[in-house]
Amino acid sequence: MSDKLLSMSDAIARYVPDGSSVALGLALEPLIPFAAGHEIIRQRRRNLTLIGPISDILFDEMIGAGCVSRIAAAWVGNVSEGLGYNYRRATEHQQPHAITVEDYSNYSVGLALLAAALGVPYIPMRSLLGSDIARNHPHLRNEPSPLDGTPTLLVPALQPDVAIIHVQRADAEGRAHAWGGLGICEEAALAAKGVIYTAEEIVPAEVILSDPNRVLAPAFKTLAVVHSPGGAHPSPVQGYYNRDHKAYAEYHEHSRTPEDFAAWLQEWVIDQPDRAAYLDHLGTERWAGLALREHHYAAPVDYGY
Amino acid sequence: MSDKLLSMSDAIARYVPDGSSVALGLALEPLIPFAAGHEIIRQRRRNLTLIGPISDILFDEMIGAGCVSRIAAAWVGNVSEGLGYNYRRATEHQQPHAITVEDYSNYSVGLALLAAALGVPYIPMRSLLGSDIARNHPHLRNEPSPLDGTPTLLVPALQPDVAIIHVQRADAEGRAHAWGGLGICEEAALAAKGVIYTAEEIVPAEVILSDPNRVLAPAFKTLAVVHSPGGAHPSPVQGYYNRDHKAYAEYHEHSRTPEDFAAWLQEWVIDQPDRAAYLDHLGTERWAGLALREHHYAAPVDYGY
Amino acid sequence: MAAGDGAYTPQELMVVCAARQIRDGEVVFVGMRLPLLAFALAKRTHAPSAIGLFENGLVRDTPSRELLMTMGDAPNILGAEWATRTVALMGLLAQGCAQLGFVGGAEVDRYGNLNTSYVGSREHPTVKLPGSGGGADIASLAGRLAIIMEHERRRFPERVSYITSPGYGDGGDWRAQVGLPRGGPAAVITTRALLGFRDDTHEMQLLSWHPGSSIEDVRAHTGWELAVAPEVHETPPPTSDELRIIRECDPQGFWTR
Amino acid sequence: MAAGDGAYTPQELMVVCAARQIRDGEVVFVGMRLPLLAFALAKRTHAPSAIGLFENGLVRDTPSRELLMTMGDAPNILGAEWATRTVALMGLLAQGCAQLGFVGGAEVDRYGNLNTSYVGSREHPTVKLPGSGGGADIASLAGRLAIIMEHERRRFPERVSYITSPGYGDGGDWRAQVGLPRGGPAAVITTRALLGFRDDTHEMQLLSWHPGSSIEDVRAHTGWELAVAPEVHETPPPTSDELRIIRECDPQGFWTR
Repeated sequence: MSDKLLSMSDAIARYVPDGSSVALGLALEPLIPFAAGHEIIRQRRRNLTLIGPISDILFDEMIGAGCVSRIAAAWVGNVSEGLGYNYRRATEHQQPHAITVEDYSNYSVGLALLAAALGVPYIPMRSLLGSDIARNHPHLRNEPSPLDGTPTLLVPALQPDVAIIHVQRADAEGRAHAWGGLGICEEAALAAKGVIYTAEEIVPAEVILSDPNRVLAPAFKTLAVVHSPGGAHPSPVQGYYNRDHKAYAEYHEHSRTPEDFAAWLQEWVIDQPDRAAYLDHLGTERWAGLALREHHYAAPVDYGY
Repeated sequence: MSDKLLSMSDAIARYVPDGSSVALGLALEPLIPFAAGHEIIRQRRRNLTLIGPISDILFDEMIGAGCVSRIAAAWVGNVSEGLGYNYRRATEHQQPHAITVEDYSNYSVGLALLAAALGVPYIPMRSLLGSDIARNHPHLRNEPSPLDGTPTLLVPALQPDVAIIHVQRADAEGRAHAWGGLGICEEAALAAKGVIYTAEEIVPAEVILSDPNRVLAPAFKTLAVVHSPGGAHPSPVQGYYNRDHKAYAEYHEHSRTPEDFAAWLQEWVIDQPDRAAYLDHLGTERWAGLALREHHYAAPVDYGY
Repeated sequence: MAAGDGAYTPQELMVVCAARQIRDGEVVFVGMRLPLLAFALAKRTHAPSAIGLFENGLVRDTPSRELLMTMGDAPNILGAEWATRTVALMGLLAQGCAQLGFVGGAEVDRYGNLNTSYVGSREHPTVKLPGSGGGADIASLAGRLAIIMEHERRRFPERVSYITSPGYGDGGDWRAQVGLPRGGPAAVITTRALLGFRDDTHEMQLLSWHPGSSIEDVRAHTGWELAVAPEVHETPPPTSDELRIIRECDPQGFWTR
Repeated sequence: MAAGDGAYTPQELMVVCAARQIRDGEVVFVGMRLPLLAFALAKRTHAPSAIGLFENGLVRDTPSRELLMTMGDAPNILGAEWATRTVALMGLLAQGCAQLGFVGGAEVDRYGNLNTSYVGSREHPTVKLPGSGGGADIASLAGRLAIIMEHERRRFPERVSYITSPGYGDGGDWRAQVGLPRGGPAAVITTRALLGFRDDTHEMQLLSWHPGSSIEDVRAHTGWELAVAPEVHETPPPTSDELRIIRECDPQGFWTR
C-alpha cells in the first residue's frame, strides 16, 4: 500500500488545478475543510467549479477571493447569520467577476452525486417539479416516466474532479473514519474521480481497519491524506471541537464591503501560511473555549469471530 | 416511545400475513433470519413473495415448505454446496406447487429497493443490457436515456411489505445496530413499509443512541423487535458466532428428495416450537464450536462535544 | 405583546403557532430556528411522540439538550436516533414519510409559492438569496407545509418572481398537474397572523390575526387583496406553560427576542 | 497432473492461470472459490497492490487470514478496508473502477455468454440453476472478465439457451450495440485449457492447452468447431512457489483437490 500522506500545500498544488470541479463542505455545517479552502485561495487557484449542498461561508470566501467561476449547490451563505456578501456581489454586480450559478436543492445535488456514484446516467425524482429551479436549470430535465407517464425531473450524474473531505481520522494509506452528521460525504467521495482527506488525526492503519463499516470510501479513490488538526474551524468536528459561532458573526460583519472582505482575507488567510499559524492567530484561549466538555463514546462493537 | 418488543410468533402472526411480500436474507450470507423464516413455516403462511439478493438455503426451505408463490431474487440455492433442490423441484416440476420467478442480479435487486427507498419511480442502469434476465423480466425495461439516447435498463422501485432483518442488537423502541457485511439491509429497511428486527441482544436505548451512525434505519419504520439469540444459525453473526458450514452440507444431503426434505423440515422446524428448542436440538457442543475464538473491537469513537 | 405577566414576543407567539401545527405521532421535517423551538415545545406539550427529521441526515425523537445555531451543531448529533446520509433521509421524505415540514422564505405569494433564490430577475437579481437548501424538497414532498415568515408587504407579493419552493403554483390542482406527489402549504405563520389556504382554489386566506394586529393591519401588509376565512378570529396567545417551556429552550432569547 | 514433486491438481493450475490474469495495482472483483485463491496468490507474487472487491460490500487489500466457504464469512470482514452496502460497492463496478472480474458458470458459449439460470427453456427448464447473483453485473461492467469453467462438452454449447451474464452476444460489436459500457470476456480458464477471444469477431479461441490435454482433447470437449490461436502452446505448469502458496491458503485442499 502506498503512502498518500502529503502536506496541505502539496496536496492542493498537485490535485486541485485551475479549472477543477471541487466538491467540499459535504457534511453541511460540520467538517467543512476550511484549511483546504484557504490553501486553495493562497495558491490563487482560478476558474473552479464548487459543488456542495449548503455551504457555510467557505464558498463565500472562495468566491470573494476570485477562485470560482461556477457554483453547483443548494445554498450559499452563512447559516447562522444569513446572506453571503461575496456571493451577492458576484451574482448581483459581477464582483470580483461573474460566476455561473447552477441551483440545486439538497436532495437533488445529493442525487446528482449518487447517480455518478452508482454509475447511472441520471436519477428521476419527483422533487422540485413546478419550481423555477427545475425550469432554469442547465441539466435538470422534465420527462414523463416511461413506466406510467407521470412527470419526473431527471437529475443527471455529477462527477466532481475531486472531493475534499475533512474527517476525524485517517491513515496514511488513504482510508478515513468520519462520524456525526455526514450529509453527502459518501456520495461525493464515491462519485468523485479522486478524494483528498484532511484529518484531525493520522492514525495507524489498524485503527481504521478495526471498524470497516465506518470507513467512508475505499482507498483506491484517495489521492492524498493531509494531517490538518483544527482544519475545519470554525465548523465543528464531533468529538474534537465545537462550532465557533462567533467566527461566523465576525465574518458576516467583516465581509459587508469588498474592502472589509479584503482585510479579513488578508488577516485570516493570506497572512497565515498554514493552519498552525491560523490557530495561533485565533489564540489559545479562544481555541480552548471550543474544546470538548464531555466525552460520549460509542458502545463497543466486536468484529471478532 | 412505544415498546415494540414481541415474541417471534406474535411478530410473524401480526406482520407477515398470507400474500405478503417479504424481504429477507439481505446481508447475503450472514445475518440470515432463519428463526423468523422457520416461524413463518410453522405458521403455515402461504402465497408469500420473497425478495432478496442471494439466498443461502432459507428461500429453498420456505419454497419446499409451500409458503412461497413468487421469488424476486438474484440467486437462490446453497452458497457453499450449490443448487437448492426445493427451488429446482418448484421450478422444474411445480412441487410442492408452481412458483413465479422474477430474476434479478445483485445490483439490480439492490437498485430496485434503493429506488423505493429514495421515493423515485426507477433507476436507469447499464448492467444486464443484452442479457436474457433483461429480456424476460416482467418489470425491467429497456429504454434509451433521454439525455443522450444510449440504452439503459430501467429498474422500477420495489417496495416490500415487510423486511425481516437479523441484527446484533436492538432496543425495545425499534432501533438496531448491525455490523459486518450488510449487503442490501439498509436499502430494504428504508424501502419496506415496515421492518421486523430479530436480534441477538435486546439492549437499553442508550446503547443504540450512543452510536447513531451505526443505526440501520429510523424506528418509525419498525413494526416489531424480537429477541432471538442464535436466530441466524447456521449463518454467521459477526462478533457473536461463526457460520455452521456443516449445516449447509447436511441440508444439501437431506433435501435431495421431497421425502428427505419433509423429514428434515419435521426435525428442524416443525418439531421445534422456537429457537431455544432448535438450539437445544443442535446441541451445546456443536453450538459452542461456533463461538468466537477472538475478539476484535472497533476503535473508540467519541460523539462528545 | 403587552407588558406584565402575559408579555411575549412575536417570535414566541410564532413558535406557539408552529407547535400547534404538529400533531402527536407525526414525523416532522424540522429545520432550524423557530421550528426547532416549536418541535421542542410540541414534544413537551401535546405531541410527545412526534419525530424530528433534519436534512443533514438526522432523526431525533428528543430535542437536543442545548440551543442550536445550526442543525449540524454537535449537540444535535448526540442522542440522535439515526445519523445517516442526507440522501437516505430525504428519500424518506420523498416516500411520503414526513407528515409535516417547516420552511422559511424571503417572499411568499398568494398561492404559497416561496422565493429564497432571486429577488428581481434571475439574470439581474437585485438581491441574490442563499437558495433552496432542503426547503424546495420539503415544500415538494412533505405531507403538509408550514411556512414561517416576517409579515411585510414586500415579502408578500401577489406573485413571487422566482419559485424556489413550490406552493400551489397558480392555484387549483396545479400541484397534481406538475406532478408533485402530495402536499402543499397548510399554514403561513407570520409576525402578524396565521394564514391558511382554501381547499378548492388553494388561495391564501387569513385564519387569525395575532393580538395587537387586526384584519386591516394584516391586509395592509399583504401585497394583494387577501381573502379572509369565515371563521377568522384572534390568535389565542401563548399560555404561561408554553412561554415557560420556550424560555427554557432559548433562555437567552437568541431566536425569540 | 503428473505424480512426484511437480504434481498438482487441475484446480491448482486453474488458480495459477487465474492469478496470472491479475495485473499489479488492479481492482479486481474477486468472487469465491478458485478466484479467491487466485487473488491471494497474485497478491503474494506479481500483484502485491491488487485490491479485491466483493459483492456483499467488501473491499480488501489483503486476503483473509482463513479459507472462506462464503465471501460473507466472518474472517473476510475482519481486516477489510471497507464494509459497505452492496449497492455502493456495485456502483464502483458500474463506474468502471474494476479492471477485472471473475465469474463461474454452468455453460459458456462461442462468444463467451454465460448461463447460470435455466438449462433447457425458461418456461420448462430441465435444470433450474441458482441464477446470477452478482455474476451478470460483473460480466456487464468489469473492464475484463475471466471465466472459470469445468471443460465438458455439455458446458460448452455453441449457443447458450439463456444469457445470464452477457459475453459478446453473437460477436463483433454486439456489446456496444446493446449498450454495455465496456468489458467482455478476456479469458476462459478451464480444467483443460486457457482460452481467449479474437479482437475482431470476439469468437473464443484456444490459447493454451494444459499439460496432459491437447488441442484435439480440448476441441473434442467443446460443442463447436473451436478456433485455435496462431500462438497456441502448452500452458506453463505452476511453479513450486505458486503451489506452496496455494497450499498454504487451502491446506485441506477444500477448493483445489
